Amino acid sequence: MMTVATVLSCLLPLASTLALAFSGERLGPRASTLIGVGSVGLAALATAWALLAYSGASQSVTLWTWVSVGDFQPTIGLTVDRLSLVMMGIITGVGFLIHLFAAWYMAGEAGITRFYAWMNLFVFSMLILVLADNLLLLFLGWEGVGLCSYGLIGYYYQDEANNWAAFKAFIVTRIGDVFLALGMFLIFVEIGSLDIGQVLDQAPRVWAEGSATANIAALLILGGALGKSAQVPLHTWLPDAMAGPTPVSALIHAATMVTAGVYLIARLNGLFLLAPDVLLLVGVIGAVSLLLAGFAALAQTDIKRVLAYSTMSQIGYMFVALGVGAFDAAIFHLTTHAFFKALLFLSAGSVIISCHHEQEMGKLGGLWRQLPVAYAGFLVGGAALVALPLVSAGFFSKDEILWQTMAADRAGLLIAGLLGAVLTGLYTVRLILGIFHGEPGSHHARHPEPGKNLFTHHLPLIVLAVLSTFLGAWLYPGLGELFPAAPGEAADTGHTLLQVLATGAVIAGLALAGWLFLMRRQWLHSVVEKGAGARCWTLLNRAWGFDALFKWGLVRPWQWLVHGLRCDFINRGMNLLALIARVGNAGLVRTQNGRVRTYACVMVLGVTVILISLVLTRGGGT
Amino acid sequence: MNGVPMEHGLVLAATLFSLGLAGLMLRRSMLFVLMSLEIMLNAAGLAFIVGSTAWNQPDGQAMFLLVITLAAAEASVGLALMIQLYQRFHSIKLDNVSRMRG
Amino acid sequence: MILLWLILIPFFGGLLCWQAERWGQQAPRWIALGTMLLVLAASLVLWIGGDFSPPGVSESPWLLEWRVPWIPRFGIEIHLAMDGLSLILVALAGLLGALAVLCSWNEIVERVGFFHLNLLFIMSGVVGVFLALDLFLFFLFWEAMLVPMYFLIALWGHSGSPGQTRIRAATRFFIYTQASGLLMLVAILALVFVNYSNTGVMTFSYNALLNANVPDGLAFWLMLGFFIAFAVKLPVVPFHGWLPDAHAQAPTAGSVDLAGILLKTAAYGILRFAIPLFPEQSQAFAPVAMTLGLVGIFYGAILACGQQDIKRLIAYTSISHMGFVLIALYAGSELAMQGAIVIMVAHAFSSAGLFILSGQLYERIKTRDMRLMGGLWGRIPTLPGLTLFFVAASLGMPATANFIGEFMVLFGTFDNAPEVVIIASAGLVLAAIYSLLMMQRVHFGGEYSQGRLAGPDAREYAMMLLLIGLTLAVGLYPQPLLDTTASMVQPVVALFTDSAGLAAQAEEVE
Amino acid sequence: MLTLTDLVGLLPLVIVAATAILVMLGITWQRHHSGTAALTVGGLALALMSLPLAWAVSASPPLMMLDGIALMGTVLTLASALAIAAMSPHYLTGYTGPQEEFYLLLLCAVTGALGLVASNHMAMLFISLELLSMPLYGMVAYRFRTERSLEAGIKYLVLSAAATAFLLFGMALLYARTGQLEFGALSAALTPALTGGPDPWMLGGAVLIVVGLGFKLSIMPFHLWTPDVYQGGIAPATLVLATISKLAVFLVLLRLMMVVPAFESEWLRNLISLLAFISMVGGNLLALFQLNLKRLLGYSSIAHLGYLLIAVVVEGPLSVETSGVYLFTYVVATLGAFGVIMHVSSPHHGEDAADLHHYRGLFWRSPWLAAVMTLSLLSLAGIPLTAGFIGKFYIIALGVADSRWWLVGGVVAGSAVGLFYYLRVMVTLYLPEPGSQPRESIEGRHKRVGELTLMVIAVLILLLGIYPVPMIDWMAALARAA
Amino acid sequence: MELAFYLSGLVAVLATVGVITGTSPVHSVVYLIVSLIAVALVFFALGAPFAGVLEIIIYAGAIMVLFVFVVMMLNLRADAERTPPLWRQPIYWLGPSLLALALLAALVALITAGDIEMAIDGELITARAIGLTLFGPWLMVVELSAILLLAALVTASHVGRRSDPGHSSTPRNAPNRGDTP
Repeated sequence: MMTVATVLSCLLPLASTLALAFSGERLGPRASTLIGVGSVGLAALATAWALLAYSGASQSVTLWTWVSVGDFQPTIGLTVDRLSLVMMGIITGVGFLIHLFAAWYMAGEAGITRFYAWMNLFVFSMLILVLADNLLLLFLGWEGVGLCSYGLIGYYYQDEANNWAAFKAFIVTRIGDVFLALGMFLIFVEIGSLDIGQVLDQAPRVWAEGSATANIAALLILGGALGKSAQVPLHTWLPDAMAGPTPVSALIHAATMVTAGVYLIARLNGLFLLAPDVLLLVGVIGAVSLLLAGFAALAQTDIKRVLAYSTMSQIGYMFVALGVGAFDAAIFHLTTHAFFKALLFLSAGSVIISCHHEQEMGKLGGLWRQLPVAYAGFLVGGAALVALPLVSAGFFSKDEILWQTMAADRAGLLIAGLLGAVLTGLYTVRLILGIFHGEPGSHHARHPEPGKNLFTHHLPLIVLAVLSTFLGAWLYPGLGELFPAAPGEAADTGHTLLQVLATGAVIAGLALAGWLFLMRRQWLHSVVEKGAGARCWTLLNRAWGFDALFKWGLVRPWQWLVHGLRCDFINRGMNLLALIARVGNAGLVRTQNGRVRTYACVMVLGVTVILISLVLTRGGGT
Repeated sequence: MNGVPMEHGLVLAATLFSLGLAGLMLRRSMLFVLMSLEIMLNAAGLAFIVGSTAWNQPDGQAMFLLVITLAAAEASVGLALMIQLYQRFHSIKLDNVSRMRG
Repeated sequence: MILLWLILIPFFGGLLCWQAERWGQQAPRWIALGTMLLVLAASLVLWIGGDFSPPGVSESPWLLEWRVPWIPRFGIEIHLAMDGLSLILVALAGLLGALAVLCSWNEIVERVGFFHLNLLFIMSGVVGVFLALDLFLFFLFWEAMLVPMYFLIALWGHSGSPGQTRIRAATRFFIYTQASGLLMLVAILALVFVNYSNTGVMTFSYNALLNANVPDGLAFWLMLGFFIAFAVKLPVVPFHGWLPDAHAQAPTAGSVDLAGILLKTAAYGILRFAIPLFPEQSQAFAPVAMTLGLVGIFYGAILACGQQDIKRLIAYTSISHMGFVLIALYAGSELAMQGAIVIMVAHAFSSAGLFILSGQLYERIKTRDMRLMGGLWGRIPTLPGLTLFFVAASLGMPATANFIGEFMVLFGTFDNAPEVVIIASAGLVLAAIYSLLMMQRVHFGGEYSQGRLAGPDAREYAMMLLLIGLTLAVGLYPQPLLDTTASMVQPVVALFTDSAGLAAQAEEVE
Repeated sequence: MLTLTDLVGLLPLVIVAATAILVMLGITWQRHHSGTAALTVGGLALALMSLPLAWAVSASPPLMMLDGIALMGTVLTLASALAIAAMSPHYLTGYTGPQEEFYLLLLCAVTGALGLVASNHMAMLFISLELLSMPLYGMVAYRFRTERSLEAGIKYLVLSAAATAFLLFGMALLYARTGQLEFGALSAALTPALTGGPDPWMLGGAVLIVVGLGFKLSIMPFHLWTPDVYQGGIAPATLVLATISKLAVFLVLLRLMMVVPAFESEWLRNLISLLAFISMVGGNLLALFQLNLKRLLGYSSIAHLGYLLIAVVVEGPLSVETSGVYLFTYVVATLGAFGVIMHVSSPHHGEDAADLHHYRGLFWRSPWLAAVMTLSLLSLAGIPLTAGFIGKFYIIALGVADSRWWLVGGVVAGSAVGLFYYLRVMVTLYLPEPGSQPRESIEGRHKRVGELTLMVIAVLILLLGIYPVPMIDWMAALARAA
Repeated sequence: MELAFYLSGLVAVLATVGVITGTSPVHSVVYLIVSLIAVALVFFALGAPFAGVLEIIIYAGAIMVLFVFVVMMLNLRADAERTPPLWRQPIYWLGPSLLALALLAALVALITAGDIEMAIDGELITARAIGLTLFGPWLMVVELSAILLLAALVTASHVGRRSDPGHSSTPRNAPNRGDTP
């Protein structure tokens, strides 16, 4: 039963994708929307069915053997366990809400069919990613979501910048994917299987804990996770990816795809436990990312970019959790984050559409009256984001992370987490104030056209808002038994202290924000305007200049290389032979000057040379 | 040893041959070129005679006869061509016929 | 006998096409299409009916075999034989031949009969190459297929370019292959004579020469002779100069055949001849070959990024893809070698798709210069989406055949040569870069000019759907393909690895 | 002394010579073009038919050797002459001067060639060679009112005479050294100290003979006359030059290398290897950008003779077989190529149609002519399924069997370069746009005979490429008889 | 004997030098005749009188008369050949001369280095012996040389034609470049 439901929930989006893709443009926008949203809705229902049918044990279904050559026998097979069910729930559930919202958001856009085709293909790929029972199939989903992300970021293809953003997203994540692929090669060669269950089974037998190979394998897989999950240093694509339609940002670049890295590491936890150093590195990278993105979010003016950096930052928290071995906590935060970040993005989308595609904070403002639903969404989502104690979903998950960090004795990570909480408060408040309070910055902001459709506009926001409160946290089933014991599972000392600390950090952040953005607004402006402050602002706005680093370190050299080689110098080298022939021809043709005397001379010359060489070599006699 | 060493005869022939060759290469008048060819053929004939007399054998002299035959034939054809050359260009310079090249 | 007919059908079909021009423009097209489909059908029937399980000790490794003496003076025979690999490639030739006919349906309007004569003669030659087991016969077909290809490029090359260029491209193609082919002939002859002096039997038979006992020093040179001939056709980087020109100037059908089948003859040659005839030398040569493969992957990719002409871009990507094939062939593992076969098939589909699409694009906007494109997504229905599919295939998106091929190669090679795989994997990123660059330049961005263009008609759409279907089918379930070729690949790998073992033993003894 | 048996053995030669006399008498009696041509063809055919008879008696006339090589040369010569004689009438129809002399000269040249291939004595060699060359002066300069024809005639005469002088001097040196003129006796038998091969003196003589013959074969560096004479001479004369003259001289060189002790020296072989190498590379290089088809074929003949010299360099029966096969294929291809040139040029009174642009789009005007030309060019280029490939195969096989890697490399490089111009010509035939105005053609029997001959040649090229066994077997048998 | 040989040889060489350096055709022809006669004397000295006689009759006589005849017929001037500027520049004659010298040197080196010690004692070879050779085993050669002469005759008569018999010399449709106007 459950497997049927699972397969069904995979096939529904795929079928709709195929239907949409091959319909050409015969389907009108209405039919496309219906198919696109409906199929994901049905998939969500199927997922629900699967959840209901779930018996507690993981189940596998092997559709067919993909390739079978010697030991190499990856299958097309799905495995359903609690983790994949949680992920499926997020993908189809949140996905459906976002699809629904998109029906409002995208109304009137050209190429709706294409939009839903991509979106549903994405849902399908993401489902495959979380359900795959072997790494190769996982890789299929992994690459598939990347491609869909590419297609959707570049959805507004007329604008060159969007295309380049999509391009960048694809290439940067592809770099990560190569590491993942190499990791797969290594695992296959060492363990002899790609089946995730077998790999986790065999790995401790093949590798000693902390052995070099295990470290390398974990490191390579981490590389893949970094790319997809936009962690330092492969994070630069995410802010640019906001070029896509907002539902895309909500679904792909906030709720699901970017958390695939977290899922991957959680899924392969056994492997990472064999490589403690790498696991620590995961945490460190998470901490660095969360701080770096937190700071960067402070200095963004585009609301979607703020949210993008906040996503990076939140995923940083998840990585920190992974890094201390608290896989459950990471997935918990992944879940709640999916809810509240989707809510935030959708609310932002509501604002953006209402204000005629205006997404510059400076040009918005004072909208809280006109856009109450969006405002509410932002408030609830923001609360969850800053982890407002007790009422928000974010509080529970983030608290879990910080607690595990503390329990694992990673003081550095803990401090980073707390500092991050302060930063979160800061930029969240700045965001909400910037959009909904103060003076409207433009004509569009003064006369918004708020979304009124109850079903497609309000409903998703409301549902997500509900899920972003503590209710959402309750919904999380807990995956503790699936993972090795987290460090904080047994002990409980200091948890309360930590909660106080965390709450303090949140409140400090909010207070600081209130003080800064409400009281000292003018001062802030003047600081940022010029001098060191301006430079700081620029640095943060450009997210610490990673883009420039990539540009001068990789892109430009590549372009020089391409430009330098454009003439195909090796081919030119081979053309040298042709040149020699040409020269030879020219030289020889010159002797062919039509004069009898010359001909005679050449002939005699030939004879003479031959005879003289005869005299010289044979001594003219014996 | 009495008599002329064979080498001397051959050297004489070679000298005449080279002179003919030099004429062939130097001169641009067809008449002179034809005469140079006669000299060369004659030199070859001389060499045959030298060989023939040295070995005391008639074959070389018979060869000489053939050479003379050829020389006559060649001279007649060559001169005929030269006449055509003259009729066309009113000159017997061989450089006239160097249109084909390359 | 059916093997002979596989060669003769396109041959006579070609002659018929030539004469059929009198009956109208359409007649040669239908005849050519029918002929190709006949070849395809015949090979499919053989495939379905064939037994591809590994043969027993005493059984013949061939599915079908046909031999008659030809030139007894040198022990030359007309010896045709088919095993799984040849079957696959013959079927591929039939398929792409049919596609080539279809894709030039509207493109070629002048001298239709003669065009199809050449097209079918190419097929005849290619099928001959895949079936010939006598080395002389193999060489004969190897060279014979050049002439019609030459005409195809030189006479129906793109009229957009000045006449001289396409002739130069065709000539260059011909000279490269012919010169290298002669090296192969020299190597073949040397092999035959060595065998003759050892056994006193003059023969060009593949089976006999497999056991020729060639002195080591000489064997290396002979192996090189074979390798260079195949390297030129594959193409391997220093010898690739003919490919971009030939592709860029050829008519669509020519490009399809060139990329789809002609390049495969080289890989086939390495697999069938170069490695089995000289396993030890090939083993010794493997690092060099792999390095060349790596160079090809990167060089092709880098140059592909620098092209303005869409067909040149695709041509350079072929170089890059064939780099993987080369690595795989010398990796010495069954997985990699099977992967190479899958890449060959996959590349046939994807590059054929891209070439056909760029041909269709050319029919619509009359240019192949990507600077004059841009924003076509909005101007042509469906076509860009199809392009995107093939672009995805070309960059090795999972679920496409290309992915399976490349990853099998990488998986298979990693054990023996991890460093090669690590470097080659970077090629995956480069593949993404050049593939998407093409997409960006052609279909995305601002519209270069205005006006809506016609979408694909039923014929074009059907071709694309067929290719997409095949790419996905092989990508998702390549097993039938792999099972067919397994019995051919395994002995080759065994030879290759055995010789490695022998060499290692010899070193130990020393 | 000549016996009756000897005369039977020499029947082909006798018949051809007799035909020549008949033709001469015919001319003095009454000029009649078609009649003369028919007589010539008939005589040549008769000579060809008399071959089995001649071969059967196993005669050995003095100064001659009727062995496999001679038979090979006789057949090839007569067959080429037959083809030329069959194709010439159509060409000569357009000539305004006396036409009949051409046949007379042709027959004389054939007589010379027949003598040459059978010669076993320096006197025979010399006189036959001159008998072959002398009519050629006249044939090349046949249309002497055309500047180029005259120029070609003069150049050929002057340079050929110089080469003859070299040849003679070489013979004289050998004669002076040994006192013999018979091939087999040309050794330093009288001086036992010199048993280790020929001494420099003899080598010098041998070199001069090779030079004299090399000139006729247009081996580099004695090749310079070739393109000019090929271009200027009337097409049938060029054809004689390219086929009969080349093959007869080559075969005699082959015999010299095989049977004359004075030539048995590694030094000489190395020298010829070197000449072969520079010929095959240089000839092809020279032809690279040539736009005149006859010149181009002239250059290409330099290269082909370079290839062929490998057969001279290598010893053994395979080399004779190779020579036979290669000569056969080369001659057939050359006949085809020049045949088309003759056919296209035929009704014209001035220059031959040799510029490449004359042939532009030939395929779309007269597909069969273009097909013959294509086949001939492919054959010359040595592409499989044509006769030329079999020849090239043999040459490479020979080089490989003897481990002459440098020469094999030269063949490969030369072929690669050669392709460039063959292909260029070939594709020109198919280009759509017509070049210069197509020439009007004179209909008639002559034309049909010419076309028929061309068809036979084309079929032969293909047939020999696809099923060369009869030719190979025959040549192998001849090689055993050599 | 020897003296005659060397003397006449010297004369022959000098006369030949005269031929190739002469400027007047007639003078050169005469020089050539002198040279040929000197060679004939050499023949006599070597003991080949038959050859010597033939040399004088056929070579110096018949062939050279032909030359003289043509020279006269064409009325070739002495200055026709003279092109003083060229003669003064050594590059025009130095190369060929050196080449000829080098060839001579090579030939001489080959000939003199031979260890064959043969002298010509001047014993007569009779015309009879030669005739026996020619009409014995060499019969075929003689026949062929007859045909050779025939070919030469036909060639010369064809090429030596002065005007076109009967036909117009320039066909209408031919490009004029190649033909006699």
